[in-house]
Amino acid sequence: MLNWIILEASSYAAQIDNVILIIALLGGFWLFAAEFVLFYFVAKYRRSRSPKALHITGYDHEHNKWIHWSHYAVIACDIVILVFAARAWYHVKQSVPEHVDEEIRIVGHQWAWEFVHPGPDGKLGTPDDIDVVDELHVVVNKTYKFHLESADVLHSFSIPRFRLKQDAVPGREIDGWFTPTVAGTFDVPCSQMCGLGHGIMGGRIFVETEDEHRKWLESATGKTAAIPANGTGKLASTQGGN
Amino acid sequence: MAMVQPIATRRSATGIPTGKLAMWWLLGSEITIFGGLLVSYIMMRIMYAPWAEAAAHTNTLAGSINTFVLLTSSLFAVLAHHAAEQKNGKLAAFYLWLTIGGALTFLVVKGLEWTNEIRHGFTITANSFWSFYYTAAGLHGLHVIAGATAMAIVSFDCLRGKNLQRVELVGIYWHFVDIVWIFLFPLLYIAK
Amino acid sequence: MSQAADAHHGHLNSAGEHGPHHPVSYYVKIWALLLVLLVISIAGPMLGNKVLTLVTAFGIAVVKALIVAAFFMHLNIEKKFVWYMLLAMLLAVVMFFLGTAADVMKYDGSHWTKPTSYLYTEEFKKAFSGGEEHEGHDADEFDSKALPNVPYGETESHKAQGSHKSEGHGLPAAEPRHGT
Amino acid sequence: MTTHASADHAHSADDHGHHELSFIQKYVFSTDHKVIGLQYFMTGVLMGVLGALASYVFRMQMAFPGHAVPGFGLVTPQIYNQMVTNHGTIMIFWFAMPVLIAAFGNYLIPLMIGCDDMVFPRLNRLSYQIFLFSAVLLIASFFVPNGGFGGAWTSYPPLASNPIYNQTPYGAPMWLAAVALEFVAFLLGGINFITTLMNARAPGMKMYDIPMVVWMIVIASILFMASVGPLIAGAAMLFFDQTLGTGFFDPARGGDPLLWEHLFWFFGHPEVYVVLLPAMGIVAEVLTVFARKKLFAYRTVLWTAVATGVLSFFVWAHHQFVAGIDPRMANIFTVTTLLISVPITEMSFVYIGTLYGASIQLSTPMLFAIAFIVEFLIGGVTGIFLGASGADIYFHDTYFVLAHFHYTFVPIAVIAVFAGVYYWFPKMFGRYMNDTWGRIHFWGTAVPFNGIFIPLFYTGMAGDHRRTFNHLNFPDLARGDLIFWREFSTVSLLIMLAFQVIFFVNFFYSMFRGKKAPANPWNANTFEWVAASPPPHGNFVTLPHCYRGPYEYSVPGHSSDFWPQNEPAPKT
Repeated sequence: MLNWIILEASSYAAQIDNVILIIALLGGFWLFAAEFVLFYFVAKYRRSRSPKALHITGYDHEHNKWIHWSHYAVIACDIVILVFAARAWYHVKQSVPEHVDEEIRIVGHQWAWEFVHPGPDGKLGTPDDIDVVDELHVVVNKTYKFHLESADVLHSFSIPRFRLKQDAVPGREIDGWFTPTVAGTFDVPCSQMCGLGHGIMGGRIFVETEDEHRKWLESATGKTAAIPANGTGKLASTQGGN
Repeated sequence: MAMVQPIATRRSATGIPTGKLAMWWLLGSEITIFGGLLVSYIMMRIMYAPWAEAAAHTNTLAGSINTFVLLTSSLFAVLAHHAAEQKNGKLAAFYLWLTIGGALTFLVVKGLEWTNEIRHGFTITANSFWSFYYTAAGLHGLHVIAGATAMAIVSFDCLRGKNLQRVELVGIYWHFVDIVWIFLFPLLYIAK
Repeated sequence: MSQAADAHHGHLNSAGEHGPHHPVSYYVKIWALLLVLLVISIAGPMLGNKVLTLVTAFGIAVVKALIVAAFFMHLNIEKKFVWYMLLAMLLAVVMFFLGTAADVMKYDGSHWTKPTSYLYTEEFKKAFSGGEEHEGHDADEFDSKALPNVPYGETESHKAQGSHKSEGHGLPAAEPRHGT
Repeated sequence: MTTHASADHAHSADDHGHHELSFIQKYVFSTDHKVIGLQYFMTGVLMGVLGALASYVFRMQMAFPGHAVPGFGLVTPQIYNQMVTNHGTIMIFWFAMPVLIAAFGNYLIPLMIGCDDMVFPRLNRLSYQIFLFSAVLLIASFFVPNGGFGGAWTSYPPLASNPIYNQTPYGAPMWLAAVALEFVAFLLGGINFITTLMNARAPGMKMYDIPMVVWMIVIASILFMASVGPLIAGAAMLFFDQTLGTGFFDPARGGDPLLWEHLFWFFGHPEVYVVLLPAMGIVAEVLTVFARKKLFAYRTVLWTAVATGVLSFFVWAHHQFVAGIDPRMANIFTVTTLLISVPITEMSFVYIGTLYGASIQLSTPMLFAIAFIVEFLIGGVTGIFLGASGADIYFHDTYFVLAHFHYTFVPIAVIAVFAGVYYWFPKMFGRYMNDTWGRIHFWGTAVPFNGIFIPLFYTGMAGDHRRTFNHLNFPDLARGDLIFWREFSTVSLLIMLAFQVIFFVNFFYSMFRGKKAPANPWNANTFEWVAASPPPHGNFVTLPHCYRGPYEYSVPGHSSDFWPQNEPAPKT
């Protein structure tokens, strides 16, 4: 639904947008239905047109059946919304795809993001890791698992184009994943109040093609990047990710 | 200015006297305050097993004495209410002052206990166990002081035989302070 | 039911008639019972058995609280409304516990972990087991400087079961505490 | 001074022995619930104006980033954070709660249950004095070195607990102390309201004869009392963190920032219902009087209010879906959040149902009451987006959230309050407020309000996130359409603020020179219209007896289309 305002750029962006669409449709229906009935009553029962009001207690079935039926329908809509929301939530937050191409570590600092790329060997925690401030370089259509931490206060790692948001809580390491589907550079704002520089704390994510990424790797590490041809290099040794 | 009591204070649609009803509601809100603090402490305490070593440095003897002192002062408070029921203002005031004595003993024992612990370096910023220890016991201590002052004020009215129903109200508040300590004692002192 | 019970007319408890007069000894007996329970709750944990400690210390605490509430606060003859109101407030606190425990009380959960809490626990043990060694020569003198203060964030995000080192930090970590 | 017991009916106001009180005793240290109600109202509205000025400042910065704000000067990040933080804090704690609960509660509860004052007049005065002190303390926190607290009204630690991070070593503890004092004031006030309704009802007033606004304010007080406890404990812990350097919320020392988030939002969500229910009550009163119609299904409204209150204790973590709580918990809270939308929907439908078969007179209070329902429905429906965990991943902390809660808070604290003021003004001051100026003020408030927040829904969906000092720092947000809608929203705010001047002029002018108003200007049923307007110190000449429910309008076969509660049933 939001594609026309902010283009989808990750694998699960469409699913989250669908949840928003369903809520918009169901909620919108009930909103306009209620508003219409309200304005209709206000117009129809103006004092000039109906000088005498009825005396309705509202306990008799004849009148409150309108309330009860619309009530049950609202509950039904809630259940539909719940199913879609829970599925999207499970897909994004509670599960990580089996095949993870690379892992990155993100540390939020007061007023900048620190991205630790796995470097040419594709494994995090090896000496060739590339630690960059406010610039995250990823390859399009690859699945990345991130480990999110904060070094001082609460921050929130958010990529609006991916529909991704996860608070970085100091003392915690939170895992999540994303798969960029559109090449380009997008904003990575911090969306949790973190002090004076909260407004200027904006990183950028560079979703590159294979060769652009290789060029960046070379410029970052100064050596020719020995990245396996098809980029499906051995799965990075995740350290006991659950 | 002599406060003329509005009629509202004398109505009791629910049958419970207004003063006691307000006291129950006050205790209801106090339950949530102490509840919030103790639940936070319990969660941390269960999570960090090593806090048991820190808790080992709490003085169980002092805690037990204080529990005994508060239980006894609760007895005096209920005897004061008992005397007030029989319209015996003087006896009620006497028991109230015994209760206040109990409160002061409690504070003295706590003062000694705390100075000893602080001297040993277990200050409020020593570690999170001690932060919770001083915050919880401190908040409880403030309530003990508030209860003692309330009882002192009520006891002066009692001597002149006025507002005897207030003895019961301040007694209920005092029993609540005792109950909070009944839960604080095992949480802070015994969970070693 | 809105009889204007006048609170000033001598004490009318909620049952409407004058409170049942218990002799003084009635309250002293309850007090004695509370003391016995207190002694048990102190003696119990000394036997060292974990379950016994829980039962005696906390079980008895609940019993004592109920005794004080019922007999000293005269809740046994109070209107039921007061019991329900106090219980509702207690349930609110329990509700808070249920919603919060999953996050605050655990070292890790679904897709998150608290590396700093693991470090804190280890440091705490060291700081305090060290404390035990002090036991020998001085009455548990505890050096409060050795308080466990584990700077987080730039720590290696390792967990108890194995870790990987990642060096090379672009940013100096902000000093997390009051300069301690 | 033992007062002799006397049967209530024979009691009359002059029995109070009216010795003339000096101005100080009558107004500053008065224990009369009406004076205390007006004191709360004036302090609340004054603080509301402060909050509105703060919103003017940062809305100008949002629309024209970097430019000096006329009448204020350049907005630096620190000032921006302070303004945003204290706009939220003031508008909720020092404008919405005092005006909705304390002002209307104090003024109306004794009058509407047929009593002469609150059960604890001096406790009532004490609660106002603590509230006034907390307001002064909050304002003082602006003028200390490094200025006021700037870490959002939710004051999440470690930002709020460590001066190294928030750079406001004095502002943060003062802010926290002011909020804690305000809680104490409302606890004392709450006990007063609850006990007064429970015990001091007029004889014959059974449970279902109590007017809805009284019910709602007392249910709100109970909700507040049951939910604020953990936050008061949390405030003590945070205060020690800030001043003594303890480590309750500092992960390096075993603490957990999420503990504060849970403590805060466990209070936070019942708090928004604490503010909503009195507004629903005011709208119920105004709706029934100007529709000349019985409230549709009184018991349904009452029990849905209670159900909303109870459920509000199970939903709080929908504020923290992406804040690092365990994802599995989010599913539970999604279910409970969608569940709580059910009673509120039913209550809204019942209010719309009240207008069926009515005879609506569109006077100013009625316009505001209907506008409340219209706007609150939008607020309610947009809440579903945020309550559903799937959609909240994207919407959390964006302007969509901000637009949602302004679509609930502004109808509550602004539109419903105006409905109440225009409705009860004749009772408070014995004079009408000018109706034509009232309508101009209505259209000048309701329409620009939508102009402010509909665009913010759009910018929120486009990715604008909250509390950002300058959106142009983010290339994706420097789009032309977003810049336009931010300016549009600010201009709508300026128009809305301008129209409020009409209200204040009308309010203070009519207080002294408005058209005189009789005791029952709107032909309403409830007890407050039995008393003279403005009611004297003891409220009623003879304390009324209650014979029927408050909403017996247009009863077939009755002489007139309203039947006051205190009129004995005619002997058939």
